[in-house]
Amino acid sequence: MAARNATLTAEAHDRRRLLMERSRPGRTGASLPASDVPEQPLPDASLLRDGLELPEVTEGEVVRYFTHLSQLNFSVDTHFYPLGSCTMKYNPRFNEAMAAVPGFASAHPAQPERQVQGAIEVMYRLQEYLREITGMAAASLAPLAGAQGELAGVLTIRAALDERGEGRRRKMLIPDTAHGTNPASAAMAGFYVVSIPSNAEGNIDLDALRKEADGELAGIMLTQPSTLGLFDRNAIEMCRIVHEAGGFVYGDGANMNALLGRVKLGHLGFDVVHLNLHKTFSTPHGGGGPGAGPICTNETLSPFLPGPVAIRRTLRGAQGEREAPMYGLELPPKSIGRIGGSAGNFGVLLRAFTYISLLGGQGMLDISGNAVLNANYLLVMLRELYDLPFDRRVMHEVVFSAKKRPGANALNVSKRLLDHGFHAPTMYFPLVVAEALMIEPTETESKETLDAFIEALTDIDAEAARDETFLANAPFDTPVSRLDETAAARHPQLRWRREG
Amino acid sequence: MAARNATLTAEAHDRRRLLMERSRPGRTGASLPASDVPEQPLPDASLLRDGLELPEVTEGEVVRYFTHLSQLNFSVDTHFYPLGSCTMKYNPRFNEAMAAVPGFASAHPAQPERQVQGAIEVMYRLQEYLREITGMAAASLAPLAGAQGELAGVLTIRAALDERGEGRRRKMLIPDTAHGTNPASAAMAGFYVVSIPSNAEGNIDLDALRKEADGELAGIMLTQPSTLGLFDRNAIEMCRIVHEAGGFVYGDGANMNALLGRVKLGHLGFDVVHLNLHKTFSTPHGGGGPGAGPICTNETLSPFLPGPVAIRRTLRGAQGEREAPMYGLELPPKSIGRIGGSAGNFGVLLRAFTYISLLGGQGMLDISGNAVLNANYLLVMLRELYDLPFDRRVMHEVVFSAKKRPGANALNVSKRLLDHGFHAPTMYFPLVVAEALMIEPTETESKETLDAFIEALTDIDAEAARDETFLANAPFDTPVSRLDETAAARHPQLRWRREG
Amino acid sequence: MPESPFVSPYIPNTDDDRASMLATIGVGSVEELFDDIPAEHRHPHLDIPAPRSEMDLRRELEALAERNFHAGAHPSFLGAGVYHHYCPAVVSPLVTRGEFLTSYTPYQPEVSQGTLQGTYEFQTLTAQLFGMEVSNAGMYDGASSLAEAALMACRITGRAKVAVVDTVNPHYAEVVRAYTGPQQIEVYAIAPDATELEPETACVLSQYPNFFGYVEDVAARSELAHRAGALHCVSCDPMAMAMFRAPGECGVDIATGEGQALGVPPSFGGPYVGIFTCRQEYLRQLPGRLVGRTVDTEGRTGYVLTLQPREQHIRREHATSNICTSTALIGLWAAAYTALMGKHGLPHVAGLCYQKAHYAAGRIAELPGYRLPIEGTFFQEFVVSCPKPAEEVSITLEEAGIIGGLDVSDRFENGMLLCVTEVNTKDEIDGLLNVLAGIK
Amino acid sequence: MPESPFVSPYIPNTDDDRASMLATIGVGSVEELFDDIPAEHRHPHLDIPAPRSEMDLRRELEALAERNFHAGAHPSFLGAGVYHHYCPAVVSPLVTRGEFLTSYTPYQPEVSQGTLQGTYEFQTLTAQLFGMEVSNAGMYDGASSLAEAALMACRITGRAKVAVVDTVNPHYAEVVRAYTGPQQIEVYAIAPDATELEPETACVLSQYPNFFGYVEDVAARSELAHRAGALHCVSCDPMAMAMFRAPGECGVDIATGEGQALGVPPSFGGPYVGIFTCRQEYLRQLPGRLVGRTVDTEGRTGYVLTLQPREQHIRREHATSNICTSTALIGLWAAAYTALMGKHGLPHVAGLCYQKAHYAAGRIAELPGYRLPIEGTFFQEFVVSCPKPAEEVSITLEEAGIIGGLDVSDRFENGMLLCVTEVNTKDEIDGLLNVLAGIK
Ligand SMILES: Cc1ncc(COP(=O)(O)O)c(C=O)c1O
Ligand SMILES: Cc1ncc(COP(=O)(O)O)c(C=O)c1O
Repeated sequence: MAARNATLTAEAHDRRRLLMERSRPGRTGASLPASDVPEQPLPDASLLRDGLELPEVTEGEVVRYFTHLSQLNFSVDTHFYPLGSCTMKYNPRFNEAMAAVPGFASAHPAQPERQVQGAIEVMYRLQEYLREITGMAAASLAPLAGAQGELAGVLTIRAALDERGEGRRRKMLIPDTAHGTNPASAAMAGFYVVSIPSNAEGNIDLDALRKEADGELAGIMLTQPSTLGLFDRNAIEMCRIVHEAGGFVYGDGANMNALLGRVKLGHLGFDVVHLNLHKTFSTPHGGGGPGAGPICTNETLSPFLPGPVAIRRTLRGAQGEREAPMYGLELPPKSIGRIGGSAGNFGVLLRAFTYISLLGGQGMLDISGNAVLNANYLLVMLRELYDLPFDRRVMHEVVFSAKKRPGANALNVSKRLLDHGFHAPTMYFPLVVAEALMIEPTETESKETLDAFIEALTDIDAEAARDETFLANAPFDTPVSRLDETAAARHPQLRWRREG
Repeated sequence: MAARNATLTAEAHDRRRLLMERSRPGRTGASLPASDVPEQPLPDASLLRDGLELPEVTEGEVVRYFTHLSQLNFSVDTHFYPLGSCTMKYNPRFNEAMAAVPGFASAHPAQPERQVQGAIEVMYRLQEYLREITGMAAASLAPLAGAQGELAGVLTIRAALDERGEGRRRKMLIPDTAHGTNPASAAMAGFYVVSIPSNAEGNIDLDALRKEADGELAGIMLTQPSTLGLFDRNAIEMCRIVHEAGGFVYGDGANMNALLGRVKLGHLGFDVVHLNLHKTFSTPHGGGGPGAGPICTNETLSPFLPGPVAIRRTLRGAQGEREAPMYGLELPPKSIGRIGGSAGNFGVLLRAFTYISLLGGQGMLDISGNAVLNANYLLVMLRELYDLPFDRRVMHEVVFSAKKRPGANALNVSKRLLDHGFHAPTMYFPLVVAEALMIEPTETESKETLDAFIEALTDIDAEAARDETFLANAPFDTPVSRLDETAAARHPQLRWRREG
Repeated sequence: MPESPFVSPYIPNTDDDRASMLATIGVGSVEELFDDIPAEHRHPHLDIPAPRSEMDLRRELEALAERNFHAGAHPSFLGAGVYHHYCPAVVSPLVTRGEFLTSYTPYQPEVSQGTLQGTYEFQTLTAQLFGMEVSNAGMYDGASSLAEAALMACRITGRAKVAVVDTVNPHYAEVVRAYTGPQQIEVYAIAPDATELEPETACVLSQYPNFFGYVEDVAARSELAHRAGALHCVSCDPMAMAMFRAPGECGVDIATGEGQALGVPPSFGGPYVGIFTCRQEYLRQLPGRLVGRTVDTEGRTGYVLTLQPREQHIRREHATSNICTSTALIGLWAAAYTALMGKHGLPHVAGLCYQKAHYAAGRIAELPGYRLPIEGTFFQEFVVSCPKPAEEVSITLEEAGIIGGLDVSDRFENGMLLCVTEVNTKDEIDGLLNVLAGIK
Repeated sequence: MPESPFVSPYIPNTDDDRASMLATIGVGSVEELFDDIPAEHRHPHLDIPAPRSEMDLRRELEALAERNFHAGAHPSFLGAGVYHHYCPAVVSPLVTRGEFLTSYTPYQPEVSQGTLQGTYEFQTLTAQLFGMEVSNAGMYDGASSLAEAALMACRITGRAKVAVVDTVNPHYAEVVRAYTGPQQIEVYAIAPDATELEPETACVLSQYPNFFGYVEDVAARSELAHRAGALHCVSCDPMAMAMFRAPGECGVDIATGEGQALGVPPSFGGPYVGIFTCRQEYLRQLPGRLVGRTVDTEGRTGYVLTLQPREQHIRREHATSNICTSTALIGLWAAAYTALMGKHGLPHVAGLCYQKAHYAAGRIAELPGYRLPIEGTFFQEFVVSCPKPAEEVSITLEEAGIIGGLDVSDRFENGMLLCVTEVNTKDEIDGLLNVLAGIK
């Protein structure tokens, strides 16, 4: 057995050699065209590169290497992936197929409007969908991920305040349950952050809020439903308080999967909201992006939206004159400006547009209904096993505290789940819950899968009950065991380097 | 540890549930269009189906299931796959991309010639390539795999004999090293088979051949290079003898990877040859097909080719008249007829055409040179470990006999190789070599991979030396261990059935 | 800039590798390795063009593809055995995963469970679709499946005559002749309404729906065959089987079919997959591969190739068929399509084909100069007698940007075999009607 | 036929499942689960159209795509920061394998080694391509990378002024302003030949080659910056770096870039990947993710996210950036492209771009009425002053089926920025010349 493992380790190591370690002088992975133009003189040699070190590998070697790498991953396509706050739902391949259609994939962002009417129409219609879903006045698809949406969103608030001559308002309130991007975005936008606690029911603490509602108040960033998986019942009152104090309300809509067709954030009083298309609208997460984080605003903030945004023109143009194209891309009048090289991650937008169009209005309700049903089912089935810090109905996800059983802390339970073929929940977030396990099943998982997951957690709990130390060494059956993160940070090795 | 395995086994089993076992009433995996025509009356109910049992599963479940299944496979994309006689080389994805181009993928085989000039041109040019590679007069792309090529090929021989009034000639000689399809095809073509031994050098035994060269002789089917991986040095003399006796020579060209640009079988005297596009020309094997097995014939046999075949017309057509299209599909004058519903596996043909076009003439030589180099390298490096029944230079593959070491027979060595991350060689074939291990590396594997493979075989040999019984239980690290094939055959379970 | 000498992107051996391997082998050059080839024939001139880059070649091939007048760009009403059905986008990326695409026949079951279990699914789904007891792992295509069915029936009955109903796809009938002729099996034609068979007939070969799209009385034909001690072999359209009575309920002994209809692209003729199903009792006479369920040494379920003693690699000239490489991947494609459509989707799609085809047929029959020469129930295809020769009609349709039906004027005066499936919108059908109405 | 009520193909819960789960939860309906929402706002009217089938929707989207006049069907000479390069067919099926596509940020490294090691390759290849010491795991795009570089330089130097050379992509300059403005950082423009910086300048931002395609003296600019105690941040075209001196050899402190040029499709603006590299000493000021190499408990090599205390999920408002979801998959795509091209292929492609662009530029300069207003060395882009306004030229080109260059008449009289890469054949270039020659 020892010999067996040794060999296999060597073999596994071999399969993971880096590209530069596989490189051999003279190999190539591409068939290259020859030049078909007369030879042109080269620039002065002093301008030219010498000594470019890149791999020399064949196409087949790249295929075998990347294919093997892929198999080391858990993914939605292979495993239940209940990573809370991330909405790891099934990503339809049809969306991918549409993004690969040549007329979209090879359209160039700097082409004149008249040449890209099809692409801009997609953007325009997606803006309309998102406005309808959020109940807002306008939308911008420019933000390239949720965090950039937040930044852009709070920048519209800042711009509106500045326009009103209220440049002194620089205080941004952020609940203690918020995702880390919220305070980071607020800081990037030049706000200072004041944290607001949650109350015993997990809603925002209105008393604490009232205390901060002063002349420095720029606004508040509230996640609805919150990262506790709860619909914040104080949202309307919160909006009233903030508005009365002269501030704006930013809605982090990353968890919109729970609310599709159930409520429009605009109706509750939110002034600006971002959506994560790579969560709610099924565009694949890609191991950490790309995403898209469009924002929707009410009338007041709309002039400040980042851009360009898609607009629909009424056709003018007399005879003989060239007609203006129907759809256009324009910067809103007082835009906070461009936040990326082009008008958005079009390929991601197109996937989301495809998804919404296919499922339609009814499909939106199916999503939220089943997402919330699945989460509440897990809540009920797992409440014996773990502490439930806020004992009430949840929305799309449920946050437990794994404090009950010694030896079965959030980390150990998570690691052991991997052996059972389940990706771990989000752990140790939100920060207000000790030993947090944040579980988001999504609507695309079946009851059988949820039951198997419940069984696995029950088994793991029993393992810890039998032997308090057992889980500390999990996982046992993954391609690698626990990794030394301290060593990684102490002597960072961030790239291959030629040895010696 | 026991608990660990039990859980994992249950989990693994769960992931392998069959579609019908996953099925739940009311699920669906497709979004279906509604009817857009006025409702039509249905036929009499007695004609209609009731009780169709098919799965009810979502798209995401199908994705997770098939993705998991795929990961249970070894493949060229993931592992060295030295399966002798099968030429498991790298399959370029570019070929796949070209086969998916809509103008090809949605062309219908029953369209009139004038509508499918692009497709027929591809076929015509591929015929030209194959004629050039084999040195023959004509080609038919109709055969859908190698074995069907053999059948078609010997049917052309039969047709030629019948035309000559030599219907008594029904004896087909087949060397004892031949692939099983050769005798099976001969039998399907109504020949009776006489086996011819190989001589001590692994060439065909000319004396034995001469004894059979009588008035009943229809022909001989010779694999060149043979399944021993040897270039049969008696081929020219063999052709002379058979021709003199009034017979024809069929060349099994499945191993053409060795000879590309090195010799043309037509020059040696072969009358008809088949090629396996899914071997020599890199079209993927797909877990057992699809393939394509075109045949090429000399002048005498060409009129009998199966069809239709692609032809190139000289354009006629006076003014006003519609011109005949340039390319056409026609049955050769005395064709043995159609052997499939259409003119061939066009998608496979297109992939092979792409491959040959990309690599060009020089690429053909690169293939055979490196394929033969790699095989001879393995021969030299492994000759200490195993018996070499025919001790001479090989072509694209080398056949060893694993008789040397007790406990390390061909089966056990093969199974243990799987643990090392290498697919097994072809084992127990050709039949004339006891404990045969037939290793074909192909030109797309690197020296590093060959060296690792050699090392694995050396380790395995050492394992057997240490403990004669050890290998008998291999493999240890595959998704399943050795399977009970006897039970499978005794009580065949060939499909899912509802229990009870 | 200097021309870079061509280096194959698929071959890893470098000059250094080659030098060191040649040294190990003990020869001076790669050429020497080919010394067994007689010198006068060695290294002949090879007239194949120079290597091309992927980029250049793609350009050329895409241009060639656009020289086809194809259903990707034009409405098509052509069927005749190969059908345009909509295949969900998810099938291709799933089935063409490298592990499926680039593996071979599962000779080593321990590392081929993916292919084996996938094939087992294919066997299950096709058997259920046809209502038959067993299915094999797939044949080359629908035509060769029917031919192999005829051979199998001859083996089972020990007889050597095959009756082919004259409404069977004529290409299929040709393939049957090519396969059976060499074995001295006599093929004769019968009419659909034949009530007698010649003595010593091994089997009757039917098509369901028949080549002209119409549903024949399969059960009655089975009785006719069985009365004569013959088997009834029927080539069925798997899509139609989601709507019409299954062959298994109609006394059929061997039911074959073209699996292409299960979402496989037409690809100008292939690759497709032949479906081959039969009664349990004939199991050991089946051609082709079979996957069976079993257990491993630890009792875990697994799958293997089974009943191999029927096959060429073991029985050689005594095998039930010469088939070796078949069409496993297309079988997997068909299985994935069938699973996605499922119990409700497949009948729904079949229903759409029926509805649209009947809408089209009904409207065409009302056009002056047109009629439907066949009476009875059809599925998605039907023959139209046109006011002009079918070839002229086809050309007029082409000029209007439409791919017309098959010319069957050898059987019906000015006959065109039209096919309408779920991919044809009402707009497309109305466009067809419009052009037809203009032909007088 | 009855309309089948819409059932989502993506949702497995059946009516039975829902009933049993609701019973477990103890509520009567799914609607009840939303009781926390104030009744007056619950279940508003949602004006989104009815569900569509994949087949119908594909038809509509393909038609929309064809309303774009796109480089898949027409020669294009448009660049301006986004480039058409030929990407080998193998990249897409490999990178879009489900395990890469549908996983998330590798928070659980034990089951994310594929993504982690792939990202490590990206970090290696981009660092080597730019000749820089370290690279992060990728940013949103080239523009935001440069903006984050400016912020990082301000953090490092403790200064709050940014000099932007006026040959930087104007969109990038706008993004820099949007990012820096709120932090009270002052942005000012300088000319390429500026020899002085304002006091307290944190960094100079350059582009290489510059927006108009020309190569500036990067090393001299680095000296200018360093003399003033500022950093030099340069946005580089990674393709050009296969031909021209690397920023790492020109004293650059932070080198960013748009990774799109590494074989990523233009896709009307994204998704792309921002490259972000810098000197080792600034490591802990890097925005974005970093993957590091380490070992597991058994000593096996593995990869993890590292130096996370820079990031938002730990440091919240004190993080180096707010970036969370980035563009890992596009980074993987760029890495696969770069590996396939490799040491010889990438310079070869860069060489082709250079050759073809210079052929085109040379011939255009000879046309009456045309001239090249900029002197110096360019890579694959150059500005042409046309005899007519650039917009008119663009329309004439479009009528001839050609996608023209960018209108830069705000900077050069009748100026058009043309781009020629390896995908443009000589025939295409000659076609362009022909149309241009006709404009007088
Ligand atoms: C609640 C919440 N807000 C914001 C974000 C940030 O979105 P992104 O990762 O797309 O930047 C996330 C996700 O990571 C989130 O879960
Ligand atoms: C030497 C030889 N001949 C013939 C064949 C039959 O080819 P196919 O499997 O394509 O029918 C094979 C392969 O299996 C073979 O190796």
